[in-house]
Amino acid sequence: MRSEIVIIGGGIVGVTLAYELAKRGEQVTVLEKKYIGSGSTFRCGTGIRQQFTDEANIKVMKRSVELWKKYSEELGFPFKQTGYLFLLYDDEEVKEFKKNIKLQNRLGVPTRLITPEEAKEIVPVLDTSEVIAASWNPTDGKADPFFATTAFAREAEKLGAEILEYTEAKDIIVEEGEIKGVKTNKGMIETGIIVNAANAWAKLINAMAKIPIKIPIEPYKHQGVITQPLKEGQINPMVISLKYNDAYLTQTEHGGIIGGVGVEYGPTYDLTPTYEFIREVSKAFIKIIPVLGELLILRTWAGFYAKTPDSNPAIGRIEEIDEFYIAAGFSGHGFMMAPAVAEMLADLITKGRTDLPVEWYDPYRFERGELRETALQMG
Amino acid sequence: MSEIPHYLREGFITLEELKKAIELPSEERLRKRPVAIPECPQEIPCTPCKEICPTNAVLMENPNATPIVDYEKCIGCSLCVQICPGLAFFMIHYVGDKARVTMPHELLPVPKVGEEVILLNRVGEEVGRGKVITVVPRGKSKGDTPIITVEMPIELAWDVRAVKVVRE
Amino acid sequence: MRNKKNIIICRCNEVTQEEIEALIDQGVTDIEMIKRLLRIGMGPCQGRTCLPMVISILARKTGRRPNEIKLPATRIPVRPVPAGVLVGEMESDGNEE
Amino acid sequence: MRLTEHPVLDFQKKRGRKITIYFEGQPVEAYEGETIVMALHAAGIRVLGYSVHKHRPRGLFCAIGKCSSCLMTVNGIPNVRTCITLVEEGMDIRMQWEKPTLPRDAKPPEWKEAEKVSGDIVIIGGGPAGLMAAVNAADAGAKVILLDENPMLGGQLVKQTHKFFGKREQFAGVRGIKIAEILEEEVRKRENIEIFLETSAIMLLQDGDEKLVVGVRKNKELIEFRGKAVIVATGAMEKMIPFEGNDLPGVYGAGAIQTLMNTYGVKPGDRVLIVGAGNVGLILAYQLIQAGVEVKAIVEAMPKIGGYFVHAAKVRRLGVPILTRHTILRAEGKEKVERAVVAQIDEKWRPIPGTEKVFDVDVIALAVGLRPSIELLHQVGCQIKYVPELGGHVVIRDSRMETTVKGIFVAGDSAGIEEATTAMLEGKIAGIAAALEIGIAPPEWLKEIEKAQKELDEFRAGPFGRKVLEGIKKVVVK
Repeated sequence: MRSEIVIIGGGIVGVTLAYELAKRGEQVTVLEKKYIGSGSTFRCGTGIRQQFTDEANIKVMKRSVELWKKYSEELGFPFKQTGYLFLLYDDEEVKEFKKNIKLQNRLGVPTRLITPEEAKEIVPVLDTSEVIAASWNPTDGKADPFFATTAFAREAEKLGAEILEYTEAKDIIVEEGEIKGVKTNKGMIETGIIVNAANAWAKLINAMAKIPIKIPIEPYKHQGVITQPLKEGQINPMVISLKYNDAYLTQTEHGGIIGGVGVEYGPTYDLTPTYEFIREVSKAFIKIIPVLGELLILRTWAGFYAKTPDSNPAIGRIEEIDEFYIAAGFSGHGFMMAPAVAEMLADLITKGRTDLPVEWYDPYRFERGELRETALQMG
Repeated sequence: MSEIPHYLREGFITLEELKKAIELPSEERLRKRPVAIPECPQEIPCTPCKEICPTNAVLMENPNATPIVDYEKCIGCSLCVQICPGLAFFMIHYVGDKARVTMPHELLPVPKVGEEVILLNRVGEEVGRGKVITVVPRGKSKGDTPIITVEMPIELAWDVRAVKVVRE
Repeated sequence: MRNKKNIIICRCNEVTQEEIEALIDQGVTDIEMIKRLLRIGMGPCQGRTCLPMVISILARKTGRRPNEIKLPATRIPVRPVPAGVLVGEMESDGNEE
Repeated sequence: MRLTEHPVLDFQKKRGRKITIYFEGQPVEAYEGETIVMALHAAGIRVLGYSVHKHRPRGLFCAIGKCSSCLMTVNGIPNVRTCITLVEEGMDIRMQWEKPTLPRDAKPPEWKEAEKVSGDIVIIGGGPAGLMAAVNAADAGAKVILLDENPMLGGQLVKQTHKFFGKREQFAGVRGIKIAEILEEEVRKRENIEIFLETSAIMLLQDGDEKLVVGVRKNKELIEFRGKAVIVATGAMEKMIPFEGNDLPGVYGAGAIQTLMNTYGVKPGDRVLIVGAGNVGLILAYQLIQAGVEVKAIVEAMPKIGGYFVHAAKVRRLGVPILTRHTILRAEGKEKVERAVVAQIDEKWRPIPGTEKVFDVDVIALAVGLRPSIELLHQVGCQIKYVPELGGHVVIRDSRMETTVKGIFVAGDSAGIEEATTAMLEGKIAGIAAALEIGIAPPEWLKEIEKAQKELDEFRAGPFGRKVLEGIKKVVVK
């Protein structure tokens, strides 16, 4: 078979990109070695935030939120702007966040510093006894990774995209610097354009194409947890505590409390959930909301943060191979960024340019030793 | 489908099926003294009847074989009735125009000697009345199962396998 | 003869046989997708009651053998535990003042 | 209603102190040592709450803390599994109508390190397999840790009032409840066996060279058990089948009914229909009659009785019909079971119109088979395989019961549904094999393994064992 563009990786980035490309009239095929979303997307923490600390990420996330809103309405999946609430415990933290808020405000993100009392109004079950302030942006939000991904995939297919599940890229055929096709477990697909959207497995795809530059993306195990369902609406925003092990938590559509902490292992492809995590996440949850101690933990699971040295993804074209693109290494932000990344990359592929600050994510920056300011890696 | 024996479709064994499974004792033998009758036509891994028999009257080639009683060796001691986990052993003794059937009884109340009880056949139908003539209570039974001997008309001997105790 | 709307397969999330079969008829035959779409096996019983029934419905409707359907992963904890117990909280009656 | 007399069991002696608990504010009599659900059931309370979306009434189902049917709010704490939570004086028990809300305030948590217990071999499950594994591993020289989530040892044996089959040295002719007592005594008299009851294993992990079993005692305390080997003997779970109204209170698993009447002396109902004529269904029918409950019928979808004929004969002669080639169509009733509708089925398992029969019953007992509880084994990464002859998904293992994860052994129903007798033999093999593998047992113990293997072969030589052997062939490597 033949396809103009082949996207390797059927996670949120792969399917939103397929959707954007299909909308632009491109003929595109997505290869997914298991089922869509199975890699990291369905394992993510569901949060979508604009509270970053650098201009590029704030701009990209602002656009992403606009797109999340637009597409959730158009395609009919749940996305809610329930806000992100960063709990702050000392003056140092407050000072840092004030600086961030200023930047965010300048770029049109309405974050503000609020009092512990105001925080408790937003989430009444919070223990604010140690909290001195909170950074609150009501326009941040969350979406259901499962319904979002399947909605984008279905819509992409309607527009003519092919999504091949249980189809694994085994090799990439490059002749004289030109892409000829992808070998899969189900046969050969001829193509001239490949997008590496394999995130945690991106380095394997890069190796298949023998790209001549170093793009350090390594898989790190991160875990998530969910509790028994509670009546909806009790913990609406994503609540974050950097003090308590970078914990994040929120309530899902189904009523369970979902979240995680910064317990990280890697680089590794092992996804065994750990005892350490389940204890650390319980500790953090109870510190933030003591009554969560009574809640039953139903499940934990693990997924990958595909990390780069500066926690910013590598997005762009690899010049030496005609035509090879990469959008990987999201370091835990793939889900939230996906719609903006898809738009940015679709424009890049079809028009050769984009209005979004793609240069920030330049895949050559590692080779050149020009790391970015480390992105705030957080749920 | 036709290979399924009737007793596995219905959950009880007919006299004809029983006769195919074991040879029944002669009338002469039935009159001599009580004799053990196993109603155990299916191969299951079970051997207590063979192990407990004081005269090695219960024959079993291997632990899964069905028990065959050597009626000449059987002394009518009732230990097999007491121990059998499947409650599948009975004893029959013809005395005059009556038959005495010994059977396990793991229900409450346990009848008393001399008490009149309702006789039940293999499908629980009431087929007559009989008189309890001996009771081995649970405490004295080698298998923790009370056993009772009930006297009844001789023609019911091969039908009755349980009793119902009715008290006002 | 049977009203499949009234046959509960997953008690925790109240999923009926009708809903499962309708989804399979739509072409969703991956147990992982069925699980996520209907939230089967994601309740407090952790799939103990429903998953075997889902596997057999799926096998029957797709003509697959049950051993071709991969059992979804078993995650820790294998039975629900209060978060407070996991941190080694002291024995207490919980939230009573 | 509570049972006062029983042909085999004595409840008067077993019952604890009489106390009062409160259901929706109304006092309910209870006895210390029984679970909340048992006390409620004895008082005639069948409906424990309502489902959150469709508001269907919810009642007891598994009675062993595995399904989610009995969740209630106890002393203000939502989603308590009332089937495994013991009553306490003055307990406030409430039905749940919707997903619970969080209370506003809670005590700040107090941190405590988990209790740590180490041994050579950790055995999970104190049923026939686990107990025999413990006794043999201990005799072979190992320091054994034995945990079970129930308040008593014996597993399902404690509910089995019938006598066991097999050879007399394997306890044939002895009642299950008695076997439990004998094995418990054996375990308790060995000083190198440490017992943890009411302790659930919530995860099984590799921890360096050791295995870590994380346990929770009484749903309150975290305990870390470490050993060089682990034997998983977690038994089985009852299967559920789809039919209309299958979630109506009064549709109970056979095991739940046995727990009600044989463990706690609570009458499950007055009139029962049993689904399934395997050994569990047949034995249950007999036990119900012993408890003074009327059994209206046993329905069985197969064309023949699946259990032992002798068990069938026992209930037939007491007047219980067994309807082969019949299935349950629906459970009817407003808040709880009032009727059961069954029908004959054709060769393609389709109900034949016009053959419906209605039984006025207040309990429908499901005895449609068991499946191995493999959660811990699956979670730790043992290879599994679907083997219908063994009841569903089981782990791959070798002839000494070691799984594909070195140092993790399996025995009993969790290795494949069979009998208590085979569970005991497998337990013995696993116990010794584990002690040999970690270098504690002297090599002459091998002979004991061989002996137990021979006994297993003998037990499985009949028509019933043949099916199991077919299954075992598919999962035993080497």
